[in-house]
Parts: sequence; C-alpha cells; structure tokens
Amino acid sequence: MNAQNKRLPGGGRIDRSYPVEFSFDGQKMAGYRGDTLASALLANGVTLVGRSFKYHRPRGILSAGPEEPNALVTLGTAGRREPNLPATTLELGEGMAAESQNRWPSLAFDVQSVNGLFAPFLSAGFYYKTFMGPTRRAWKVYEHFIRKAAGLGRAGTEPDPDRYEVRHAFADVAIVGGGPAGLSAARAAAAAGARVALIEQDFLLGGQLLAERSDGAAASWLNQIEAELKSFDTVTLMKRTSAFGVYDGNVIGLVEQRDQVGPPRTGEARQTVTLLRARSIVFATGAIERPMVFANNDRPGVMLASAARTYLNRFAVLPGRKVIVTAVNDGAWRTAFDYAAAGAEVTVADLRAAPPTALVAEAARIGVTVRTATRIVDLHGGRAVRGATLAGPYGQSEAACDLVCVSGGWSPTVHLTSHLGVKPRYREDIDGFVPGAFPADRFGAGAMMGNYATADAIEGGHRAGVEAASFCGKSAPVSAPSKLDLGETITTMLREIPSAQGGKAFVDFQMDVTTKDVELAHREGYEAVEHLKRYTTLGMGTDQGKTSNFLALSAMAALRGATVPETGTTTFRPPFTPVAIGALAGRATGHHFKPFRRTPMHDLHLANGADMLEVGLWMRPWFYKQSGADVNEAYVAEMRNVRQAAGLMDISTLGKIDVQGPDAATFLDRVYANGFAKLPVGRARYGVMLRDDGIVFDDGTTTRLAENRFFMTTSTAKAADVLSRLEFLLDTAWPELRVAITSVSDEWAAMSVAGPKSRAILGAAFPSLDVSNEALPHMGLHESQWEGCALRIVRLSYSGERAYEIYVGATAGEQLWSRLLEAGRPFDLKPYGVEALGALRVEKGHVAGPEIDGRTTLDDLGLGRMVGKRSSFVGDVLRRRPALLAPDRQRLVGLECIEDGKRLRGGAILFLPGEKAHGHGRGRITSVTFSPERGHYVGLALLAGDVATEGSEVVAVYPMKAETVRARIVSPVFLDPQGERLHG
Amino acid sequence: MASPDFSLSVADCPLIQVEGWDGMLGQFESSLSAALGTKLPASVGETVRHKNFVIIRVAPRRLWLALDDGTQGSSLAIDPDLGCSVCLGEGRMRFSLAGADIASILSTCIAVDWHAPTTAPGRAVQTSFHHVPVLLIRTSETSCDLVAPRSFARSLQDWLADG
Amino acid sequence: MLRIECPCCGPRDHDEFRYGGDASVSRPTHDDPDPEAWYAYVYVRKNPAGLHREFWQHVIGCRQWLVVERDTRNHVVSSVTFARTSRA
Amino acid sequence: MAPYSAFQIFRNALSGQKNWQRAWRAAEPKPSYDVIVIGGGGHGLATAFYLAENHGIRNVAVLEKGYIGGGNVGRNTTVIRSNYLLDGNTQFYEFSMKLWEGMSRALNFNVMFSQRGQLVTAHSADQLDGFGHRANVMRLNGIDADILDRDEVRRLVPYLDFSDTARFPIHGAIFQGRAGTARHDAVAWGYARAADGHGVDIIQNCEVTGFIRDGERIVGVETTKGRIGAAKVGLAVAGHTSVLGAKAGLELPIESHVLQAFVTGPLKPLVDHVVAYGADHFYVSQSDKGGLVFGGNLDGYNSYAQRGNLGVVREVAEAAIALMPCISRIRLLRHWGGAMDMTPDASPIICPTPIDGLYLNGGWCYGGFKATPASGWCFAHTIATGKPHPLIAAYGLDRFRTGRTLDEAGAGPSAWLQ
Repeated sequence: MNAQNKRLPGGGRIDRSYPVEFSFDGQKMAGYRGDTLASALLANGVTLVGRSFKYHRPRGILSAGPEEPNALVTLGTAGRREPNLPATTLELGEGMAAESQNRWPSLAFDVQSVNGLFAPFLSAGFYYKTFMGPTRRAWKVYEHFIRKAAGLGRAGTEPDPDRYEVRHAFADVAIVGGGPAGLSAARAAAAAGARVALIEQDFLLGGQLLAERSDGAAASWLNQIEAELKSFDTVTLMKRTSAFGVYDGNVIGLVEQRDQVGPPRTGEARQTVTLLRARSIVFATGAIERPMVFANNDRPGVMLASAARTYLNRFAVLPGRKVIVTAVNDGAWRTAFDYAAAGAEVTVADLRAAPPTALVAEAARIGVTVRTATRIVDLHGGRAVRGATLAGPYGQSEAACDLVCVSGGWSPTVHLTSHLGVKPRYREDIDGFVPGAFPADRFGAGAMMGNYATADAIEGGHRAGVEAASFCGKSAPVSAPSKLDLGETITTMLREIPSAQGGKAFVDFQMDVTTKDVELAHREGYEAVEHLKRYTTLGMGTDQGKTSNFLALSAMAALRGATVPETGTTTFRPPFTPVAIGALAGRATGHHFKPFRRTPMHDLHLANGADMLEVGLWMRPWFYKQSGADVNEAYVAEMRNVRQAAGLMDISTLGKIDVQGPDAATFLDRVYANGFAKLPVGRARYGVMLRDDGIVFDDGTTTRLAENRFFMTTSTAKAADVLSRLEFLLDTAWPELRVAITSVSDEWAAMSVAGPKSRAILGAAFPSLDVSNEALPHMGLHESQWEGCALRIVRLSYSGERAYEIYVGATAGEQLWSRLLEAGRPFDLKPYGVEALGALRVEKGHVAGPEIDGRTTLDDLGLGRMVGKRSSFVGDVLRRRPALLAPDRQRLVGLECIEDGKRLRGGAILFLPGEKAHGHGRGRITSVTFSPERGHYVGLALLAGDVATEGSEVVAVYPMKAETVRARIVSPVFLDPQGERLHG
Repeated sequence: MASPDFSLSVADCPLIQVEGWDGMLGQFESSLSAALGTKLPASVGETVRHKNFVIIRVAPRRLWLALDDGTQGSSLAIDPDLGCSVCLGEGRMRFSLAGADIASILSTCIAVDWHAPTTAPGRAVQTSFHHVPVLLIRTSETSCDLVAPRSFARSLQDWLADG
Repeated sequence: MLRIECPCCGPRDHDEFRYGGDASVSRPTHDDPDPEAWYAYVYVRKNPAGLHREFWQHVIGCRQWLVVERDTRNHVVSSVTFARTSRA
Repeated sequence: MAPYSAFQIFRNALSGQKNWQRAWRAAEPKPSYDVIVIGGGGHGLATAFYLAENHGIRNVAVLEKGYIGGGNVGRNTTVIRSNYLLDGNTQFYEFSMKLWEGMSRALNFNVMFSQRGQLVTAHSADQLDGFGHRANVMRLNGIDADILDRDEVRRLVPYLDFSDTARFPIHGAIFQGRAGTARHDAVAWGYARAADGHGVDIIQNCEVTGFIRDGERIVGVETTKGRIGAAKVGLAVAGHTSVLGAKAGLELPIESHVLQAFVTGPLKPLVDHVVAYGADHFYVSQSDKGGLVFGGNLDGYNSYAQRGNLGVVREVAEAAIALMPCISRIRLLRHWGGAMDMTPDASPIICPTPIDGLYLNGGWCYGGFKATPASGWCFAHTIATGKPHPLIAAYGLDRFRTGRTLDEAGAGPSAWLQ
C-alpha cells in the first residue's frame, strides 16, 4: 500500500481516526473520511490521473471542484459502471475502486498518445475537410475508427441494479450555494420567517471558506452560523446536493449523491433528484478560478491556486514542495503564503509590474521569492511537471518546480442564473460576467455577483436573504450577521493571454483546444462565439467549459480586436453538472415506467390462462391459452365459438361517460354526427363524433337512460380525449347548455356475452330477467340491481351475433364474470380475447382503430348515410371541403382472398390487375381475419373510390413477405348482411 | 428506509357526486344544504364533515359526498332544474395512509406541499400521482386518505410499496 | 416545469393540465355554415412571440378549462381565469 | 477558393495552418439582389446554394439575424431517414436521402453523413403490422426497409430491455439501413461555404424588420443593416415563420413549439444505430465524439423560449431507461430546446404565397433537418421558376382550405398534438 507521503501530520478537515481504503487502477491506497478521491490521490503522491480527449496527453488534477476538466475516472463494474466522474467531486468511500480512462494499455503508457505527434494535422475542424472519398460511402469506413478513438469512459451494457428516487419539495426561499454568502442569506431568510432550503454540492458547508485554515477565524464563523441554521426547524440543509438546473416556475432541479461514502442500505436510493419549487431564489454559487494559457500549461502538477490552497488547508495535503505561483491578481498570493508556511519553497511570478507593496513585504518576511512582470512561458516534464521557463524583465530563466499554481482571475458562476434567460453582463472592473437584471423573485450574492471579498459576501448574502424572504411576505426583523473579514483584496488588474512559444497552450483542457485552434477558427471565419465552440468543440466536454469559456472568449476578442462583451458571451445550458439519466427517471423504471390499468376481472383472466396484452395503459386478454397453441390458432377457435355458441369478453376498458341535464340531448345532437335527440328512453344508438376539421374522431354507443340522462361509451383509446373534448365544448363554446358530464369508466365492470346462445345464457345467469325480444330487443336496455350493485344490460353487438353488454358495479365484476361462465358452461360459453374481438368485427364490417386512423371521413368509412341531411354538428362544415369529397378518395371496401392457399395481410398495398406495383397504389388493406364462415381470408380496405367497384379484382402486394395475392372487392359486411343474427 | 413509520390500508370508497347548473348555483346549494342538514364547503378544497360522510367541493359547481367505510352508497334526489347527481360508489379505492414518515413517503408520489395551508388537516387536494388523478383528504398531522381510480389502484399501491 | 395557478386548486405543475391551444380564436356558433369562419378557427393562428391567451384544462384536478395568459418568450404566466365566466 | 482535401490538410499542417481561408466571406449587403433568402439556417443556405448551382442565379443574399446555423440546424438530434407513409412525403424525403448520400462530395465539405441504420421498436403485433404497412410503402417506392422480429432486434441491439420487467415488451422493429445521422453544424457551414463559392453573400447579424412593397408586390426588405432590394424574397425561418410572416401580412396555420434535445458526456461506442422507442417518445444515437444524443416529445405549449421544462426532461429520462436500462448511470451533460414550426398536419409548407414576390418555406415541425437538401433544392426551383417543384406539390398553403392535408400520424389539427 502506498503511504500517504504527501499528507501533512496535522490540520485539515479530515477524520484521521477513520482511514478509508480505496484503489486507483487496481493499486490499493488509503485516505481518510473527509477526503475527496482527488485529495486522497494527491495525498498518495499520484500526479497522473487521466489522458486527454484528442491527444491523450497526461493530465493531473487542476481543481478541487466540479469544474475539473482533467481528472475524470470510472467507478464500478458491470451494471454499476459509471464513467467520466471528476475525482474532485467524489467523496472518498470505503472500497472505492477508481479507474483512469481513455488510455490503452495503461495510464502511464498510452498508445494513442502518438496522436500528439500528428497534432499538426488534427487541427480544429480537420474532419470537415477530408475523409470525403474515394466513394460516397467512404465515411462509414473512416467513422468506424474515429468513433473507436473518440469517447472518454466506457459505459456498461447491463442494467443498473441500484435504485433512484425523484422527490417533490417546496420552499419559500431556495439558496443555492453554502459558502459565506449562501449561509448568511439562509440565516437572514430563516430569521425573517421564511421556509428555507440551502443547497450545497459539497459534503461540507463553507464553500471557499474551506480553503482557509481549519483552525482560524473562518472556521469559527462557519461553526457558529451552521449551529444557528440548525436551530431553525424551517431550514433544510441539503448537502451533497447539486442544483443542476433552474426551470420555469422557479423549479430547481437538485440531485443528491447518497452512496459515495459506502453502498446505500438495502432499498435506499443511491441518488435522489428533488424538484424544488421555490417562491424566491438566492444564487450564491461563488466563482471559478481561471487557469492561465501558456505552452504546456496542462502538465500534471499545474493546479488552480485556490484549489492548491484547498488541498493544503482542507485536506492537509502538500502536493508540491517546490512551488511556483503565477497570478494576475492578489488572491493567489495567499496560496503562496500558506504553502510557504507549510514548508514549501515558493516563488511568486506575478504578471503585474507592481503588485501591492504589502504583499511584497509579507512575501519577503516569510521567505517567498517574488518575481514581478514575470510570466511562465513553458513548462517541462511529462507525467509530472519538473520545471518552468519564466520570462521577465531580465529575459528568460529556468526554475525547477513540482507544483505550479495558476490564477488567471475569476469567473463568477453565473450558469444557473442564465438557465431562465437572464443574460450575463460584463463587469469591466472584475473582467468577468455577472448576471444581468434579475426578475423580482431572484437574487444574487457574493462572488457570483463579482463581490469576491468574504466580508462583502456575508453582507450581500444577508441582504439577499432578507429581500428573498420579504418577496414571500416574510419580514420579521433580522439581526446583523457576525462579521468575518479575511482581508482579501482580490482584484484583477491585468488580463493577459501570453502567446505560446511552441508547445501546445491549452484553452480547453478536456477537449484539447489550444490557442492555435482558436486562431484557426478565427482565420476561417468561425468567429461568432457559438461558431468557435462548435468548430473547435470548445466547452463541449463533461466540464461544460467551466474553466475555458472566458479564456476562449478573451482569446477570440483579442484576435478580432474587439472587447470581450463585443465578442459575445455564451449560453449556459442545464445541467450545471452532469446528472445520471437513471436519477432523473427515479422510480419510474421497469414495471413502474407507466402505471398499469387493470379491469375488475384482471385476476380472473390470469387464472383462466389469458395471454395479456398492453393496450395503452390497460392490460387486456389477447387470447386464452386453452383456445389454441398460439394467437393465430386461438383467435380462430374463439371466433368459431362465438359464432356457434357464445363467448364472454371483458369490455371494461371502454370509456364510459355519464351525461345528464336538461340540455343533454341537445348537447349530444351537436357532438355526434348522427342525431340523438329523438332516441327513445331505454334505447341505445351507435354514434360517431367528428373533429372540428371534419375527420372522424371516435365512435361508440350511447344509451338513453332517462329523458335527461345518457350513458355514453367511447373507444378504449380515445376515452380521455373524448371526455376532455366534451368538457371543452361545454366550458368554452356552449356554457349555456345545462349538462354535466362525468367519467364513470371505473364505476362499471363491463362484459359482453355474444353468440347464438347468449340469450339462453343470460336467462340462466339472471333467472328473474325477461330476456325475450319484446322485453329486451336489439338496442334495448334493462336496468336493475344485482347482488346489491347497479346493473345495466344493453343489447348491443359488435361481433354481428346476438349479444348483450352487461355493466355491473365494479366491485361485483369478478362475481358476475364467474356467474356468467358458470351459467354458460352448459352452452359452451368461453371467454375470448381482443384478437378474436378484432376478427369478429372485421367479419361484420365494423370499422375500428385501423380505419378510424385520424385521416378518414364519414363518407370514407361508408358512414355518411347515418348523417343524412343533418347539419350543425361538430365537424360538419369542414367535412365538406372539396378534397374530402373527391371521387378518388379512398373509401372502405371489403376484400376477399380469391387465391387458394394464400392469405390477405393488413398493410398490403392495392393495385389494379396488370398495374405495375410501384408507388402508393390505389389503397391498402387495413384489417384482415381468417373467416371461419367463409373459409378464407377476408379484409377491410381503403380503396380509391373511382376503382372501388364491387365484384372487380385488385392485387394486394406485400413486398416485405414477397407476397402478391388477388382479391375481390365485396361489401365490407361479410356476415349476415340482413342482421338476422342480431335480431333473431 | 429500514422500517419507516408508515401504514397503509386500502378499502372501497363509496361516493356520490352532485353538481349544480351554471346560473342556478345559489338555489342548488341552499336546497342541497337543507337536504343534507349541514352547510356546504364554500370553496374548492374545503371539506365539511357531517354524520357519516364528508362533503368535499371538487370543482366550483361540483361536490363529492364521501361516505364512511361500511356505509351503503345511494343516490341523492336533486331537482333536475337545479342540478344532478351521479353515484360514484364503485369506481374508486380509498388508501388510508398514516405515520410520522408520511410526508417523506408522499413526496415521492405527489407534487403537493404537505405543509401548505391548502393541505392542512381538513382540506382536500386533487392532484396527480404517477400520472393518475387522485384526491388527497388530509385527515390529521400525520395521516391522509388518497382516493384513486380503481383501475389504477393496484399499480399505485405497488408504487407505494416499493418506496 | 411551468407552474399554473388554477383559480380553484392553487399553483400546480403544468403536467396536471391539458393544453388546449390559442384561446383568442373565436369558435363559430355550432350552426354557422361558413367554411371560411371554420377554416380560420381551426387553422389560422397568430402564434405571437409575446403574450398568448391559451386554454388549459386542469385535467388531473378540478377538470375546469382555464384561460391562461402567458408570454411565449419567457413562459411567464400573467393571469389565469376560468374559461366559463358566469358562475352565479 | 482552394478545395478541401487530404493534400490541403497535409500542406497546411506543414505551414502551421496559416494558409486556410475563410470558409465564407464576411459579406455586407449590396443595394439589391435577384433573390434574398431570409434565414441563414440549413434550409436557407441550401436554397441559396441550389439557386446558384442549379439555376445559375448567383446574385443572392442570405440574411441571418444572428450567426448562421444558430437555429434548428444547430439544435436538432441529426436523425436522417426516409420512412414516410403518405404519397407526397415518401418521395420527397427519399429524394432528400439521395441528396444526403452525395452531399459531402457535392459541397466539398465532410458533413459526416453516417448511414448507420435506424430502428423503431414495436410493442404489439398490431404495431408491427403497422410497421409492415410502412415498410411496404417504402419498398414500393424504392426505399430500403426491413421488419425485424424480437430475436433479430435482440441480436442487433442487445442492450435494450428484453427482460420480464419491461413495461412494454419488444415485439419487433422496423429498420431502415440507409438512415443515419450527420454532423449538423457542418451542413450549415458546408452549404454556406459552397454558396459563397458561387458568389452568394452571406450576411450575418442582419435582422429583417419589415418588407418593402411596390403596390402588392414585395420588392425588398428592411433590415438592421438598412434597406435591401430584391426581385424575389424567400422566407426560410422555421421556428419563427409566424413572426416574419406577420410582417409580410401572411396568415399562417403554424404554431411555434419547443422540442428539447439532450446529450451525455463522451463515451466509447455503445449505440451503433439510431434507435427509437415505439412505445413512447424517445430516440437516441451516438455522436462520433461519443455523446449519446437523444430527444423525446414536444413540451406541448406555444413557445419561442428555446428552453424546455423539467417535466419533459424527466419523461424523456424515464423512456430512455425503459428502453435502455444500461444507460442509467450515464450522465446527461446538456439539454436545450429549439422552437419548431408546428403545422396542423405535421407536414411542411413550401410554396409561392398569395403575395407577389414572396415565397414560403416553413412548417418543418420536428423533421426539418433530414429535409434540408431537398427543401433547398425544391425551394430554389420554386423561387427560380415561380412554380412549385413537383416534389413539393403537396406542400401548398391551400391544402388546409381544400382538405388535402398530409397527416402522417392522423393526430388532427391541434398542432401541439402532432
């Protein structure tokens, strides 16, 4: 095991009593609770952590947060494999097994690092300029290799065994960021009386204060305010939680990491996504330090100055002993001083000619070497930095080093604020972008607003907290926060992007975008910021260019001779940090993807051997296994049984709507194409509804229960749409109609008994019921009670046989189904499924979903005669548009197969005999069935009206099965055209 | 959660729906109030408990009478010039949820603020539970009923069980 | 997530609602035989980049159809009323 | 302009990339043009290119209010297919497919058209029958199509959910081998560079604020860079067609809706095809850089905001896991929205307009990217000749009045349901 040779003997916010074992590329190491994977790697002296995207250059750890472009690892194996994770955001957990990425065969020796040698050819956009020949399909060959070389980590191909959860949460004030500004805002808002949610991505509160020594004034300030916040039961502290996006309605997307300190307990979610709806939001998201651009600025050992300080003070790691700190501002000097205090040999190379004298004096006091007007122009070393070339007023010099701390200034973390369209605004004094004007319900504080000093952050946070609470109507008096002045003088007096002196100077580390690439983009006219990004892939990495955006923008500005704001800004899109897709899906996976809808007889169907089918959300019996070996055998047997004896079908999935009121008949007269006003009480009628554009919307039967009350049924698929549409018409178009409509779909268990023996079965099941044609004629209604539940029997047929639809209160559904089966046993009553149902209706020539396809009219479906001369119903006017009346419009016909041993298929294209089978033909077959009655296949088709002559032939072509079959055009009603079976 | 403080029981849920016509609402309500012998909830989300039922206003002109367990549902005679009623005694299930962890468990089911005044004990809220319409009746600090369509009830129960 | 404040149920996520499109187009009376009026009602839309009056139904809730005024450039909802106005 | 080639890359590598020229000139407007195309997206740039290439009309300007390719051509999920059912659509999209197959060489710009094949899963026997119908139509129109059964789907894409817990089990799929993806930005840049090579002026940061009329006829445009005359004006601003159309006085059957797109971090090859979920709204492919690029349904309300809501993000994630449980731990890197012109039948509108001198190209719904070359080709023809190209005869504005709509999904006239 590797000793923690870079760990300091004391200090830091790690728990030394709690060692944690982990491994990196199979090598076992140890860290402590309180480490991140990155700090633990540094403590163990690991400098080489990853390889870059394009050139496979060795990379180390640049940052201490989610902005990390380099140190990406993969955790886990098989279904738990998780690539592209920044080591800087991973809380070290016992047994964590991390692997480096994008290298083969090993991190130290990576074959593809030869890409670096080809760098002159691999300039930005080079793909666009070549690989175009020699043939049209050549790209496919090149692409194969390019895809293999691209990508960083490898995903698993097995299902993820872990759980995720999505939660809904509410707050008055949401505060994003647990640094000094956010903590101060939370305290103020809570004291004002608001319900507060404080969101912090880290596992510790404190933000930039965690980079301070763990035993100083900052630490006591932190302890005090954290204790204060915990004293409010209205404050929710959400640690390990990233705000990944801010969405309309002030909904903040949060993701909480719950599994990093060990596997989740059984059944617990490893990550939780929370949808936090806040009345007001305070953004206190801090700022991200910028790297500097110079040759080989990506060498392992180059670190942001603030990150280096965090590793030293928070994690008690001294990653280097010969340190160069290079800066354009004062803040980075604090890193120099702390490293010197920890015993490192430190040189400050400040690009400014005259840094503040106080800093220079302090440096002299503690033995830090200061070189002013000096910059790094090159770095040496491969897998770890060994030395730097410095250029200053006295020319160039070489300096040995094992850690280079860079600070090119700071960029406020404005990402979340811009998700809802607040445009960033350039602030010249800090040379960075801050949010533009917020709407009334959003506030900002601290470094995110460009106010970098801790004292200002606390003050600004306090003010924002008070205002955010006040926006929610919470204005209790609030005492001033305790002060903390760290005496920072973070100013950016100078911005300079030194030109590279040979060697690559990286702007975007992860995507391997160099200054030369920016220059090339400019030269070729890709100078709009979005063009620059897209042409060079700048900012497209997993870090979303958090450290590179501003550098690229200022580089392009310099090339264009324009200011930064003239050059543009970029749009920050959610998520702020990447979110696992599984976390967003939460519990809604597998069976829970969509809820199941079950009829009251569901369990009986399973017990009776039904093969179930998903129909929308419903589960319906497709066929019953005892009817046949497969669906094709079973449906024909079930059909035969209906035609010869009787069948029982669960039709509970039909939409059922109660329509009541003095104007109910008038209402139905308007919404149905055929009339209902004259329907006698106690009678049912088939009805068709149109859309406003005159196309058929849905069909069903409606029964008049009383003068002012109707019982409507709709198709299973359209039930919800029909209900909403009816409500729409009543609420918006005809509010004067006194009609109440209520879905009663779930109220009723519904079943249909169909077949020549259905009357006898009904009589056996309901001994007291008069089932005579006189008492219960076709389209007649019977209403009573059965076993304490409401009962409705409507004599309706879909199959063409004498049939009864029986509706009983849902609680009695199973009981009645069993009763019917039992009563029907002597009559060979057997249940049948939706496949047989569909076949029976085809034989009878009833249209359904395949014909009512959202493109057909009443006339197309042969239903025009139902309407006669009626008008003033929904869809009537536009159904008369000329193209909908054209003689060549396809209309419903019946087809029967006239070739022995062949069959019809739904989806076959129809041609005239002798016509070349090409194009769209004259129509298509919509539905087919084998007809036991006819002894061959029959089908419904939509066929051009000008050739749809009954008795003539068409050719049905099914290229996917290389089938061509002749069929005769016949009436779509294949069975009992006189309806004797219905009435008899 | 290892052993959450939470219990769930499921039962039938007899309901009667009554609705008044637009333009006749005042008369409808006074007549209904007289017939039931109690005042009606004034606005949507309010409930009034009376005898063995709870009256809930579920829409501006629509009320539900939710009958206690074991009560037989029946229809209510309404003057057809004032409104109408429909028995919804069969189509819904009532989930009774209770326990200290109820708020946390429900937060994975519905997007309603458990601590808002509109969700306080005695209030009713119609909302979406995994795409399914439910009526939440808040019965106490740590309990509520969810009234859900029968066809979805088992699916929602499975969802709760997997929480 | 849009948040729409239903006049009788309070603020809810928009996925409790069903969208009903432009509420500024006027529906011809049910017996209007003019094809041009129906064409305009069914098809022609101003589709403004700005304030848009639109129908939503609180379908997983009170089932009332609402008229929502919303800015299509930033999704800010400025008013919500019942589509049915008289409720005496 | 020196053509792009491996040789050029080699030569420039040796000279430190200093000799590359601008891909297109930074043009400023001339007083007038033969044709002005409003909209520097894929369709507008393609139109300008084909005006010059096919019709010899080179005095052309493309006016773009921002930067070219900044609209839907740079925001879509790059799927290209020609699996349409209806007469009029089938032929148009197949013509487009053929243009895609020759595009890189025609433009001398590698648009990375990758014919990796697209499959759409079927989740019932009925759905698979519907796919059979579609495949028949494709085959009869000379388009490749295959129907796969469950086992064949499993062999091709074993990482889909074939388990017992799948909510909607996979029954089979329809597959088009020639379908695929392309590098979307490259399409805009490639057309821009090629059009520029023919003398077309591409004018960025030039917003059209109004139309200039001579009587009833449109004779030019007002812009943020001044008045520019034109004999003919073509509108190709899908997503914002209503806004520009209103300035010209057009009444249109179009609504703008937001469609979101999503990308994950770069991964080693995992998804080798375009895969679409037939039981819900989800489709995915993997970019050459390694990111999974995916999308779902419209957000469902009128919007120009070019951003989506979190509810749809969740729905898409749920559908993604339902189809591909193995990507649960893969992290969503970025998501964004684009404004779509939605029409009442989900088919586009390309035609001369009732206003003299004004031509319309819009209403692309969520399918405009794959149509880019054919749209440009046919729109250029329409502008050049004043008459609709035969392939777009079905895409006239009058079809809603006559009833000759092309409603592939049969979803009806509510645009957001299409």
